[in-house]
Amino acid sequence: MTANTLIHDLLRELPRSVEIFVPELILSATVVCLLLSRIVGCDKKIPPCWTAIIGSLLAFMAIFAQFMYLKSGADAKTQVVRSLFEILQLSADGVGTIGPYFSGLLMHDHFGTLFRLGLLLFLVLMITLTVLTGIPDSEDGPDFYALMCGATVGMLLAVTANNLLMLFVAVEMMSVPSYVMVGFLKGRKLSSEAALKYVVYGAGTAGVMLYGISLIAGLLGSGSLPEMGDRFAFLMGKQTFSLASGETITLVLGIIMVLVGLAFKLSLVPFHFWAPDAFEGASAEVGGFLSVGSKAAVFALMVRFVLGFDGEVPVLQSLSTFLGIGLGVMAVISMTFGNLAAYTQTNMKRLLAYSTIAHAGYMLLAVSALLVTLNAPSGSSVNPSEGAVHCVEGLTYYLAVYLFMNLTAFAVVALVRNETFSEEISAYRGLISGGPATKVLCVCLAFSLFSLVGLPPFGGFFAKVLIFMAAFNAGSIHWIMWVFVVIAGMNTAFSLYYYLRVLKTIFIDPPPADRLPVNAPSLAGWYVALIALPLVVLGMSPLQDDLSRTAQFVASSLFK
Amino acid sequence: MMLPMAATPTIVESLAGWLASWISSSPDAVRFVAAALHIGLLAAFFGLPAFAFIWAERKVSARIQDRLGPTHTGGRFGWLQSLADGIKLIQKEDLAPAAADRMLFRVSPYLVVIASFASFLFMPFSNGWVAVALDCGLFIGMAVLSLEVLGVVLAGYSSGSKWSLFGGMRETAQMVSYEVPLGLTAVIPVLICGTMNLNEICQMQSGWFTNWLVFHSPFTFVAFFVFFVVTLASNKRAPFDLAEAESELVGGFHTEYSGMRWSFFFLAEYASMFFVSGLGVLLFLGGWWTGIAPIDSALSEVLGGYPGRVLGLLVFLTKSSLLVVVQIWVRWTLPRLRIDQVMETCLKYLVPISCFLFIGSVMYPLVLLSALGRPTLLPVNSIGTRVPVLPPAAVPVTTPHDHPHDHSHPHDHNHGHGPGEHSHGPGGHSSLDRDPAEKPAAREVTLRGGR
Amino acid sequence: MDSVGLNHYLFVGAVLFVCGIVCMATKRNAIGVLMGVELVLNGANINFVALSRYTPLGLDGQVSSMFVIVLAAAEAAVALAIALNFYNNHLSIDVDRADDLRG
Amino acid sequence: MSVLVFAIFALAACGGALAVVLSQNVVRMAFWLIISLSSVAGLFFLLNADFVGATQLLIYVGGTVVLLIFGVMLTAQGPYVNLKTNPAEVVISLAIGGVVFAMLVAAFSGVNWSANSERLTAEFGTATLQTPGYNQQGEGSTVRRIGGALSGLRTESLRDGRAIERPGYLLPFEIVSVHLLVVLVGASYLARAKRRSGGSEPGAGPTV
Repeated sequence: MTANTLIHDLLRELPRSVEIFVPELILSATVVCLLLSRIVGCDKKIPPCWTAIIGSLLAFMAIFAQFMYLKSGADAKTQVVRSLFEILQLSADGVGTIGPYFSGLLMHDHFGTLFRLGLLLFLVLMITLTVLTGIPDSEDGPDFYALMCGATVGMLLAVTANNLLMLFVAVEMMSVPSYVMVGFLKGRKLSSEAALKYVVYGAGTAGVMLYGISLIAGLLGSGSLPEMGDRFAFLMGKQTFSLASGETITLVLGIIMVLVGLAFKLSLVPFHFWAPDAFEGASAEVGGFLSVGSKAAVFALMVRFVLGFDGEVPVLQSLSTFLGIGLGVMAVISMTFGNLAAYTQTNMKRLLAYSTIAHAGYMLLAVSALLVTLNAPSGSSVNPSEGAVHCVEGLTYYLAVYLFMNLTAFAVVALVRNETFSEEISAYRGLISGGPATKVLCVCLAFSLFSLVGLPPFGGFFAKVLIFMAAFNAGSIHWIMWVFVVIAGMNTAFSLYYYLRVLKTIFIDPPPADRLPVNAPSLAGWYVALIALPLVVLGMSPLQDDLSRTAQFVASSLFK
Repeated sequence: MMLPMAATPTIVESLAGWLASWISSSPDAVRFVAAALHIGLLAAFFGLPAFAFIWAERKVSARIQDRLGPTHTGGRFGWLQSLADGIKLIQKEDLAPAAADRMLFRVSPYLVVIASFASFLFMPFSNGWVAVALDCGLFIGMAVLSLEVLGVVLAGYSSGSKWSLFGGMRETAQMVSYEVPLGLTAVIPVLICGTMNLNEICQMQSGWFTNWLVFHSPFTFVAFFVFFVVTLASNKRAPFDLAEAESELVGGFHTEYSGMRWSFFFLAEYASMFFVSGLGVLLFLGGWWTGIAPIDSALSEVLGGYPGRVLGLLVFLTKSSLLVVVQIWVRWTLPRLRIDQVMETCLKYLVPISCFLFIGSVMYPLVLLSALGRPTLLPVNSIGTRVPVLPPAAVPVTTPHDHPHDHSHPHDHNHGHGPGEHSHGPGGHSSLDRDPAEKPAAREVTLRGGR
Repeated sequence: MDSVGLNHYLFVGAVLFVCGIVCMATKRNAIGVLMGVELVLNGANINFVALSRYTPLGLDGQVSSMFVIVLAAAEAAVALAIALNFYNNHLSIDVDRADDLRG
Repeated sequence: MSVLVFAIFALAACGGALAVVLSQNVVRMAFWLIISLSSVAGLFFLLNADFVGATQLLIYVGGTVVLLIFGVMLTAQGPYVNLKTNPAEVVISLAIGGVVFAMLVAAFSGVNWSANSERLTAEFGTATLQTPGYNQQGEGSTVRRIGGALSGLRTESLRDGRAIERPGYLLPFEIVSVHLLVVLVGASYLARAKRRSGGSEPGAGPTV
């Protein structure tokens, strides 16, 4: 073994890894460009938002090409996509073959690529929104977009992480910039308070998560996620699952600690307390960014983490049922708490924050069902891998719809704030009486809220149905899943009330006498209409079928 | 490539060997005694420079200001002045202000002294004469030295005086900022030598003085001076002594201290001056080598190299002391900067300059290599021919010859791989210049994890 | 105690971890809470390095702990900047006095 | 001998951590934190992790803690900030902490680490660091390996001449630098005063 062979090995693997990693690299380059442009002084000529938009669009195109390459297997139907392949020189060796890259630290597969695609699309939409609302002024623009791109790189790493170390690095990379983003309105008391709470508790739970990682990695002798199940099963040998054995209890403690860290990012009860404060203190744009981006990334990470314990050994089956039920309990508590607490809110952002807590609960139900189904004992009525595919499919679909519905809601809040200078629900009274663009905002907000409730013609309905179906099927393995589904269904009915209350304020209540008619800029109306359109489309068009098939395709690739 | 140094025993080991021939006891006990002796030796090295340099500071400052300085104590040059001062300071009452946080107030001078003393553990005084020989010697030496700031800050804070607090704050800001260019310039020799072991770095500068790293390239030449300036600042020496700044802050962080505790701060300061000067000498100025090849090579042969090492010790001490004298000279010549100027010097000038030097000294050998075919302007020396050494692998490495010193290793290393190879001790270094034809049969990097 | 083994190191790590948790729970001062976080991270780091010595985790443990040290420094820098910003707005860093956001 | 050294460092680390919890004064907490973290560095040296120990001293003790103390100084109103905590809260959190501690100790003392290590090594291969740290020849040994791992090369990960699945850490090493850049931008954004348009040139640096 000489140095030459080692370097040779490294160089043989590196080009493929870099090719897959191109979108992240583009984002990193965007960060550097943003900062350099300020040093050179051309941020006066080229506003930072343009640099950010161009960078994120390029990254989006790169990941789009990768995704299409994976999906179509290099023979895309449209000329545009094919020429995109050619420009980016995508090769079957690089993006075409799924598998770990960067020496096993990251994983390239359909699941991760779809999530990266969604996250980058979200970034593009988010930056456009900030341009419309003008929340970072031209002076602070480079900082804001650098933070946003930096956090997005962390999210992209999170959805591809394949190693416990990368899990921690990714969570840190997406959290630390978002702490600053929450406190971005640094002159405001509320903003700095929100940031302080977020950073203090966030750092604490990150520490707990790290301790859990050290326990797991030490016990299993490796940080590789897909190996965890094999190694644990090997260690346990013929033993059954019992909390009396040192190995089991160490592993369970470790897993719980890791899940604490992830649950904090997902604002699940009882780690939710930061969310309402952070969302209220931060600007609505940042709230939207956190509520969608970091949630999607952490859910992907959680799926990868729990899939590490995939295996057909009894001890793993008991372990994942145990974890699945634990997460299920957490899910129903979260959705119930979120919906109940949202009743009394008078601030729009705070209401949406509690609504995110509830929605995190719904999505966690899918993960819980996944765990229960995944290692179903042989002889049960459900085919484990088929059931698990449905769970992941539901989660993916839900997140895709959630992206649009939450983004619409937060965008409307931000745009209305620019006109009425208030985020209280009372300020929305009679908003429908405003100008044409304002009317569009109101209607789109109504769409988004209906979709959040899960009313039939909208995308949110199908998302909920997919998840509830998956959880219902899991019920045949353990009866408690049925209880969870019932509670979740009741929650959906509860939640109708507070969403409708907002809509009543907008559409029925008379506008306050001392307020001039609200005239949002027409560009804002177009933008919101654009992002609310998918909610309708995903509810009642062939695209709904397309997305669900894509989600299924992606999910099934996880279990090959 | 064999390193010439690797087998040289450290002082503790030679001491232990020497002791073992006198007393018959368990090896552990012998090592313990040897270590204790060594600590005593180090303490002497730690304390003596302080006394010498305090005296030197007085004499030099006096000469610069056209005075005589101490003349009476201990004879003609007043060379016992420091000792007299020390005795006086010991007798003084140990005061603590009423507003002080007593515990921290008392402890912080010790923190400073401990940090300063601990950094001497990693400094080789001559070839192999180092208390703890580590591969990351430079790194850890700087790490330990940077702990000094904690004592200063706590001293400033616990005194319960705003002047002290100001001094402590300034010191923190200054130290934390100057750590960056310090690290960047100190890493340049590491890059060139491919090791962080101070002993090895110095060993590579043997031969004529043109081999000293300061003459290695234009970039290292400048880097030495940047390094020197930065060490002035990180030692809070004038013109960067804002933490004391007696014209503004009375005495800065040590305003409230008196007696022994006060003198501890000075002991530590002068010892650190010696340490950073020694670091500069080791990194850039050829360490313990005289710079005249025949003398070194002649002396390193006889009597097991002991005369050579003793000479090396003397050379090292002389070089370092000269640098300390330059520090003193600078102090009494240049006016103090303002705090904002100090920060500006660091962040606006020294950091970019050291980044530039860092990049430059990376590019320089590459450019020369493509232009001249060799990585240095001067005739190829030990540094120029050096190749990166990879870590000892846990499995047999394939090098054409066996190593002369094959130290014990827990691994079983009998399984070779591929024909035409012969295994040897895993302590060997596999290096880049080995014949690539000898590499084992093609190996697939198997990375599992795909589902 | 015949000789030092892995469990002894893990014990020290657990002590640091628990002290950090308790510190985070009881301290009112934001910087005090951050000190608790540092203790927790160090508890994890002791685990990593000890495991790298005694288990097949090997070098991975040491490399992980290095990354942790670096990331913790970054996190502390941001936390401190936020705490200072909070102080500038509220003239206090008492976490319990951060109660403008309620509900 | 090594037991004695371990005992000293372990006691200092644990004692420091306990003192952090128990002391009521932020600056004293910082002092005890220094003691604790430096002793942790000592434990790292005992574990032959010389490079990690040095990093701990340089970045943690010399950087992070200094930063924390700096924060204490900038935010302290009185000379010494005393924290009074509600006794009931302290008791409750101590009880919870005690339970967690008991669980952790029970968990990992129930694990047969050495047997597990041997079995895992036999099954999956190893990267165990068996070489001594600073040995009789006076060589610390982890620097080059860590350097190699950070640049993506893993030399100790070879079993029977074949590379086993041990990650090189090129990616995190590079990507953390992006993270540090972003964090630096964020922290400096929060720290700097808002520039007034048309105002005078920003003040010449910080005035302490």
